Amino acid sequence: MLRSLDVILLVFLLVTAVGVVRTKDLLGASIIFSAYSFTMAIVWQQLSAPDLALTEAAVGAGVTTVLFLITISRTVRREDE
Amino acid sequence: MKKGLVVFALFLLWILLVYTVIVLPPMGSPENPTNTHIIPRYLEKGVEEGGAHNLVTGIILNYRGFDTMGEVTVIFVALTCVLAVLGRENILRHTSKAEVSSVEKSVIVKCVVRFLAPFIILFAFYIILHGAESPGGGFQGGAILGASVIIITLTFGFALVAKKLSLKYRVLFESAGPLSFFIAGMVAIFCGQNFLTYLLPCVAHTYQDFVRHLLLIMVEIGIGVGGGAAISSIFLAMEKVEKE
Amino acid sequence: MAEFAHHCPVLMVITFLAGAVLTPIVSKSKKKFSFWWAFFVSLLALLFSSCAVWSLYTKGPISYWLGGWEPPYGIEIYFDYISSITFLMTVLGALIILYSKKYIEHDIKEEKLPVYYTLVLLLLCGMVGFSITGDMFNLYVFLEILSLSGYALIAITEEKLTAMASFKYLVMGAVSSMCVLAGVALLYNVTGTLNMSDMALRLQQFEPIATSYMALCLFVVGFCVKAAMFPVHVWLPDAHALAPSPVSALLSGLVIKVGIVGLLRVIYGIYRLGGAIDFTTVTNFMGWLAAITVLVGAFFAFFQDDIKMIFAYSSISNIGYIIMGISLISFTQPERGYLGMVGGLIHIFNHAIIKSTLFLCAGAIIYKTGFRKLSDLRGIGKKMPITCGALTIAALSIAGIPPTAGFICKWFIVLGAIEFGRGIWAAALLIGAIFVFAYYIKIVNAIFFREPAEPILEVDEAPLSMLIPIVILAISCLVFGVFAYLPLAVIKPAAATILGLPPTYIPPGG
Amino acid sequence: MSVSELFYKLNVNFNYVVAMTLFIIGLYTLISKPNLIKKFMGLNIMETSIFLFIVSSGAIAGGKAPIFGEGVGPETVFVNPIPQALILTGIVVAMSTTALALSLMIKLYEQCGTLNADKLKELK
Repeated sequence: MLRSLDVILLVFLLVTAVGVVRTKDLLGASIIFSAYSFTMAIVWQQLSAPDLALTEAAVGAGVTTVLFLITISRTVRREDE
Repeated sequence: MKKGLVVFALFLLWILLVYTVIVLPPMGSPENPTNTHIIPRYLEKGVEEGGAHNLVTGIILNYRGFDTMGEVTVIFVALTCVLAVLGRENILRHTSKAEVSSVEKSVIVKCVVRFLAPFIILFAFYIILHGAESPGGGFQGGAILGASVIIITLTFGFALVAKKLSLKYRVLFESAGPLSFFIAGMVAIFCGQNFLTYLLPCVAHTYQDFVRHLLLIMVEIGIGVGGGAAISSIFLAMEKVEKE
Repeated sequence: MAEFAHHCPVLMVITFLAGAVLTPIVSKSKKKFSFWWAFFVSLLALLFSSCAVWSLYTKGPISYWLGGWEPPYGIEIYFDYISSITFLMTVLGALIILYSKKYIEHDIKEEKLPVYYTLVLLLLCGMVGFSITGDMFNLYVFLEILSLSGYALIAITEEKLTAMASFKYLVMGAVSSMCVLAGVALLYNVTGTLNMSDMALRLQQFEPIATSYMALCLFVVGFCVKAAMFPVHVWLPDAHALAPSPVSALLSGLVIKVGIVGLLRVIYGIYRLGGAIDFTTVTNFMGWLAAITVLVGAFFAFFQDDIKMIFAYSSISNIGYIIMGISLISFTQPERGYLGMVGGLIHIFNHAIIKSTLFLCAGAIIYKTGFRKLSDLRGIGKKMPITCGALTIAALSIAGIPPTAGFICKWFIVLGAIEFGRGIWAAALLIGAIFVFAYYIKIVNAIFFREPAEPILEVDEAPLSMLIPIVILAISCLVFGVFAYLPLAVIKPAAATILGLPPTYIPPGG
Repeated sequence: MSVSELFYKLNVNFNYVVAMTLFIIGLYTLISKPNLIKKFMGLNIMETSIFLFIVSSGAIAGGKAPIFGEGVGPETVFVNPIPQALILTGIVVAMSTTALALSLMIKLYEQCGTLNADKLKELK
């Protein structure tokens, strides 16, 4: 049962990663990146690493995404600019 | 053409990498070299030797303390690098990008943040101080601390935060992480032990454990406060724009 | 005293670290004080490093257990012959900080002065930590510390192209750090340990050869990017030419050598010591690429007009020499690689001194005139005789003219390559040397034997704080060439131990 | 190895395979996308993929988080705490690299007015 949850999460990771690559709108891409980080946090909870899940949720999904958003707001929003 | 070549090369690399990882012993088996070599000692004596019920915290602070010193240094380096590239914010000259834009701030956001912010900060300190017993520790708490500063800045404006977290103290907080390791390490060297030893034989036997806890808590708080301050400063330096 | 020497390696790292962290605090009210503080810190570290090196050559390697935990459980600092490069780092660090005083005040805003000195100290901290640590993950952490501060130091001035140069370096550097981390991850999975010597022991016991081989390839790619070898050298010219001159001296003199130290640690400290995997295919490949690197660097340098660009391309060419020297290794007969190894190691040492001299001289000239094109600098030698004299000595050294320091290393590498049966590498090296000679003759000719151009008639000699490091370094270029046995006495036991021979090894025929 | 063995290996080491695939996806983004912000999203994906690999290599089926507290008996199986300690450091390093890269991008945009690598090459 848990194993299938793991597999679903890992496949979802791949999907979000491809989503980050394919999205032309950088704002959307960084939101998807945030989702990727959250999924990673859950994967780590599944691998019995609560410390990492906590850090990834705060740093990967929180701080890094905010830094990406600031940069996008100060520079360009479309990928080809 | 060029893109096709890149995709093809990466595909070959992918096959190579996948081959190198599937020949590894099955994941999750207790007989793997990663799970049999060093770990038994940590599981047996880690709590007693490391001084924390959470083995991860024990390893971070005690067995591999030098790595963690490098880690807090990396945050400090990142902060210094951002300052070197973009410069420090100045309340008189700068304001935030969010304030320049014409988007009205919602009352709901303000109310919610006003209500939640104290609890987030409290939670951050709980995570920092309770890291030895439960999941958490210095850096996790520091990241939450930094995140709380970020949401407060985004809701209540740049000037308030830059003034409240005045540079006079923030400069001290930013260096708290490496400095706390420096102090803990030098205490050990002056006691005749190796750098970053927490169990000091020069202290009377009954107090040894107490001194160790004191040092560990000091280092935890240093990492937390240092990380939080550095994240806030990075954020403020990146968010600032010149006033008209 | 022995007790104190035992602590010295870690104290070096700590001194730089604490010095860097305290710089913004001590210089909060008076920004210019940060120079004196940084200089004091670097002298203190120099004291510790000389003590550690002295202890190394009298009593053998220092193994220091951080926190008192024995090696596979805790982190070990292993101060061996490779780590004696820290002495070079601290000496050059102190000289370059002294040089920075006037140069940087002129180049960047006063409020950024503490940031500059903090970053320089952190860069030195990272390099020293990288060279002394005996733990793979710790190696990665220090690699990141030194790379990050290096990226930022390039972009510290407000000039237009610096951000782009720094960014290029950052992208390639980040990928190479990733490769190193991936290598550490694979090796950790195979061996279950992070300590280098323990890893070497356990590498022979475990089956998946493919994984260990992949890890080796990832390490080699990662460290070769840091060292700027041929296909991945593209970041170096811009980054080293556009950085402020003292930073260029640090980057060219020391930071690219860190990649070499990493290669030595991984190939010789883990894989050769482990002895389970035949890595000569990889080292051969490295050697061929190094031969191409020598030619490419020398060739491009010939067509540059910007004086710092010439030196930057020449760095690429010299990295080729060093990597060629250290990749002359035979898996079964280690003594066959001895001469090449001696040449490679001694070239690490000499190139650091020579290239720092060159960049510091170029910096002094740019500081005084504001020009960096060779065509604008005609006849400068008559106006700045000391600086240009030092520049000439260093130029002759790097071209490998006999009484100077550059000769001895090329001699050893060529001998090693021929003895190893790699005549083509030796030929590449000699062709490269001819190019190098040609373009340094071009520089010397331009600065001494041409009529001064109009705008530089008013120029006079550089200030004393810049001349002192330049003169010291130029004199050492001569001294280590004339008295070549001084560095050789230090290098020979190092080369022998890296190859697994006894430290007192003497090759057949002397 | 035979096909069934290959599938068995792919199944038991699925985490590793996913990690390596993510590594390649990140590398692809870094190499082929012209936008610098996108490149760094790719780099972050690469970093997390290696973290996933290291943490997976310390996992034990049915293992608990390495925290000694209530409900822990002598026969409780714990996962390997070392990878977790390493990756904690790794996450911080990844964030630091990203922060530096993004601030460089802001400066680059102020100076050159674009974040497209192809256009930046032409500017030079």
